Amino acid sequence: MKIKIPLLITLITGLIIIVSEFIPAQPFPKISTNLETWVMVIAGFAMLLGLLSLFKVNILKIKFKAPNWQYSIITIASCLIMIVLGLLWGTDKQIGILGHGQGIQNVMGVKPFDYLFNNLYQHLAATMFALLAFFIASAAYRAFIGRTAESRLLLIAAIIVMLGRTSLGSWLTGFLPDTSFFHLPNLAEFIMKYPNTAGQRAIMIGSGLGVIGSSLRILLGIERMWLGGK
Amino acid sequence: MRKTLFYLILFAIMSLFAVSPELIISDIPNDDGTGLKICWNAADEGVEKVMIWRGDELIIDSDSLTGEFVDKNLIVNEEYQYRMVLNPGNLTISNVTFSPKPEYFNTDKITLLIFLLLVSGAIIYFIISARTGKELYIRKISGLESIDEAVGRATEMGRPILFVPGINDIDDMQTIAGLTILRKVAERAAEYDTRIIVPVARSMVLSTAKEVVRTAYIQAGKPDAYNEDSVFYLTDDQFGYVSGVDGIIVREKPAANFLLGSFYAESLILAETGFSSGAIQVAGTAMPSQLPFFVAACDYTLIGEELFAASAYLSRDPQQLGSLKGQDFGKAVFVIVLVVGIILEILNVHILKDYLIIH
Amino acid sequence: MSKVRKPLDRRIIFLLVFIGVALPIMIKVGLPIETTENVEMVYDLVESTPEGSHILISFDYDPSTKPEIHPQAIAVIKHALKKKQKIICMALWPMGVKMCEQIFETLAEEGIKPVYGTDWVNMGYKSGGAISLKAIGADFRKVFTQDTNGTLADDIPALKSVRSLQDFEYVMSFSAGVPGIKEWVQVGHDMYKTPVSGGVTAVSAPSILPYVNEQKQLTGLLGGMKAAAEYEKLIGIPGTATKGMDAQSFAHLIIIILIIIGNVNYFHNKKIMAEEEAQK
Amino acid sequence: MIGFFETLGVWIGALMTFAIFSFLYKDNPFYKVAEQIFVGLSAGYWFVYTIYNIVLPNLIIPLKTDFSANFLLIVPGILGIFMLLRIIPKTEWLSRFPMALMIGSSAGLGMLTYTKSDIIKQLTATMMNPFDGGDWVLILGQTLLILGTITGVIYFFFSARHKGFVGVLSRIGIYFLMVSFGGAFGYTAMARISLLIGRLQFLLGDWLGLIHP
Repeated sequence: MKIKIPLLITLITGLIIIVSEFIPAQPFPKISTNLETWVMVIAGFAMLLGLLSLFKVNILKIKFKAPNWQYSIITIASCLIMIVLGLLWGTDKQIGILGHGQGIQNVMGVKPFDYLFNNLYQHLAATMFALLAFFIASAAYRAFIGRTAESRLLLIAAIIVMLGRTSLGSWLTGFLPDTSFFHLPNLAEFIMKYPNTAGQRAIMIGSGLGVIGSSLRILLGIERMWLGGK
Repeated sequence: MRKTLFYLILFAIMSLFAVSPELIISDIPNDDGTGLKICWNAADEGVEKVMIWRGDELIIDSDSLTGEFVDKNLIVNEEYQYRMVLNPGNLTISNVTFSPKPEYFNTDKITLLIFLLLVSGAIIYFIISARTGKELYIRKISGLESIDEAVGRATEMGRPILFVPGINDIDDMQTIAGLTILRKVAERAAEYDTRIIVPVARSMVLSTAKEVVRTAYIQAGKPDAYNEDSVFYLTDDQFGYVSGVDGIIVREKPAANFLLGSFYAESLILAETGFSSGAIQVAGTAMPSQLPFFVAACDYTLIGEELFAASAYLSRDPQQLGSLKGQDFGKAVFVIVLVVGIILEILNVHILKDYLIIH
Repeated sequence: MSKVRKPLDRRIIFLLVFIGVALPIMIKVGLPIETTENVEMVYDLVESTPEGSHILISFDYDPSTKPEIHPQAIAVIKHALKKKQKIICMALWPMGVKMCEQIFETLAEEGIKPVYGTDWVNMGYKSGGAISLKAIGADFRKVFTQDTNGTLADDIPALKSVRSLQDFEYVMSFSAGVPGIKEWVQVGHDMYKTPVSGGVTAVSAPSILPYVNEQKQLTGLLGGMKAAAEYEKLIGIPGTATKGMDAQSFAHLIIIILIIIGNVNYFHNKKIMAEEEAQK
Repeated sequence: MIGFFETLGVWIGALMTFAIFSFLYKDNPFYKVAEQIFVGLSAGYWFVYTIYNIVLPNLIIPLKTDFSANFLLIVPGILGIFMLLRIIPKTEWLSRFPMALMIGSSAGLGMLTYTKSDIIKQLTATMMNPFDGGDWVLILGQTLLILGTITGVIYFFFSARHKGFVGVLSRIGIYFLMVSFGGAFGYTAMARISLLIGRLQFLLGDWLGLIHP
């Protein structure tokens, strides 16, 4: 019961979506649209599940004093603060349980939830990925070596595209007429328009067929790993 | 589809001779039966405005003498009565009654259906034949031969092997492919008595990886050599995990690094630290944005699908083997149809391309 | 000690990059910016869309990729508002809703004040990725029952004649990953025939470019901050992207120089090590 | 008072930026604290927006306003609760039903969209006569596009030994893949730098006021 029925539901849901694509007459489109709105609501609950498991992992860390458990307190605290502020006074134009918190807005200029988002979260998220600019520079210096024919080709294409995609390129080959093939921005665009599209298209077809393969195995119940493997 | 084409051609000829004003209603093909196409032609002298009524509701009031309009949201199989009124003179032309019909198969999607059935059929056929033990050929994957070379070198230098199965959880296909290759690497490590280090970023991956390494040691006939904490959990966080693995590379100085699984932006730091430590590096992922770094910084890279092919090649699991062969069949169909199509295009024959576009 | 050159410490490289980016931001250099074909295709799509038509903008990114995509979205929205198009906003990423609010706040600061409810509306975030896209395409109001204020879809003047995706002139997806522009091409254009365009981070641009083809799966594509600067040039209003381009050029120069030095060092060391090996 | 909170906000932002940048020197407690705040805030944000944008408008409100028209919505509601029960090991099996719905529908849609958009449409887009372009650049480009796509797909062909003619074609294919990886690296470098530019525009502009927009 715990294995057979979920696999059956998977097959039926998949078939509804596939069949409704080929049969325009009602009731097929209506059924599949209803099914899709249901899946959207369930996906929303899956997000909430993600939050619960985050809580569970961190609470267990604190209970069993796992290494670095003190940091888990910060994770749970910042998460709870955000939830309480969001639900009580809402966000942007969204009303909360206690209304829009006009009093606080007059003091802080903006709702507390938005204040935390604008001044705390945004900077953390942006800086987290800005780190990569430094790492790409050090990786380019230490690990980006043209040892084989392939990696030399990769290097040359990378340098041309980097030059062509910034004002450097147009400045460096400014002496050439703007429409000439070897004017760096044009050469970079040529590389991205033809060889790159060809390479990416080959990868796309391979991965597209891969998705068909894995989806087929899931629908037919051959692939059961999502069942939790127990 | 042919019916509307016929009407349009007829329509074009008609307007040439401008014999007499005409109101033509046709069912919209491949719809759910709620749409009708209304074509009108009132190219007659002295006509300025055209008004078209559906029953007693005015739907078109325009001064362009010819044109077409799609009347939507009608009720299926309901009788609708259209009439066209020309001004000045209020001349009513051609009362036409028509009812929209739904279609039960969308002819525009034949190619999609054919290709889907072809590839799915091939995959199912190969999975069944793989299950019945039929020998399915897969070419040697260059990245895989490097495993023996890398482990051999690590043994010579008496240094450990590092294996990173990516940072995603067990539900990601790439992580599973990585763990399948871990079994072979662990087997070789057991045979050559070389220490293997497997830091993981997910608790589910931890339990599976421990299982894989343990069975690999048993397979190699050295169950007691299996060291429980060669597989350990670092952290879930992307950059925390990477700085942990960096620490291991600097401390333990492994002679061979295997980076096989799904990677995001942090793959950059791993590949770089590994490269500068002088180790042989074998990487593999299906994440297109990470492949440039691995190709540049590693000795061997399993590009995209090669990761899954390597896992099928090693595990000989009918499911993976069968679907790989089925997908190869899909690639063959793609290349053949493309080549035929291009040759036809060069000969200025557009049947195949137009067919594929419309349907 | 052998004459092998020890590589630069990582932190020196970090410092080099920091200076290479900070200086051009402070000192305005103003190197030339040339527009490319993909950006012009997006511009022409917005330019050729008639007044008062409905357009759908999907915010599928979050603060971590804001410097690249925010300027693209601001430039396109300024252009669409200038063309008096009705902008319906939605999001496939939870934080996309906030990105949309922030854009219209910055526009208000610059004196561009479209009327909420009639000129633009924010329908909020929906989960489920491609699956919800298929439902949105079939019946817009069944998925978006109300906007972020809580007003019901039927009472919003901007949504008067909108029932499904076919009622939009085009869809513009600003996307930093999955779900994003790929799902919009696959479901939005290939299933519902609505023109799709948009902007992506430069990381995902190469793998999305194959969709810009004669099948018009994508009508042009804005790739990264450079495309935002080009679009700002096309609409004649310089913004944060244009200001960043000088720093971009210098930083790229530094990376190219680092690659060249790295390679020279590598082959130099290899030659020396080979000689020392031969001497032993 | 609002002015005070604004400057306080900018200072908090600068503090957070330096806490993350400290990772460049080495992994340290400041970075770990900032990291955990980042994880906690984003989880909290997702919870609030999932409630306001999905659970309320698509489930609770329709059921509350006119129950008779939307009573079917009880099904996703219950399945949603089953999904949450995955957290408790004993009732984990209940979550397989909503999971089945999600995985089944995405598998079904995946087969359709990837076949149509990523295979058939790419096939017709590459099916052209390379020689009818305008100037030689277009002809060269279209020939490279066709050659690259075919040899690229052959490189990923695993059922034939890469020897002789097939070996040559797959060799050409790998070269095309390398050029597209080179292009991808160029674009990725640009993307990462733009993020740093955004950070420095904030630090030098909003915080230190050295640049005037």
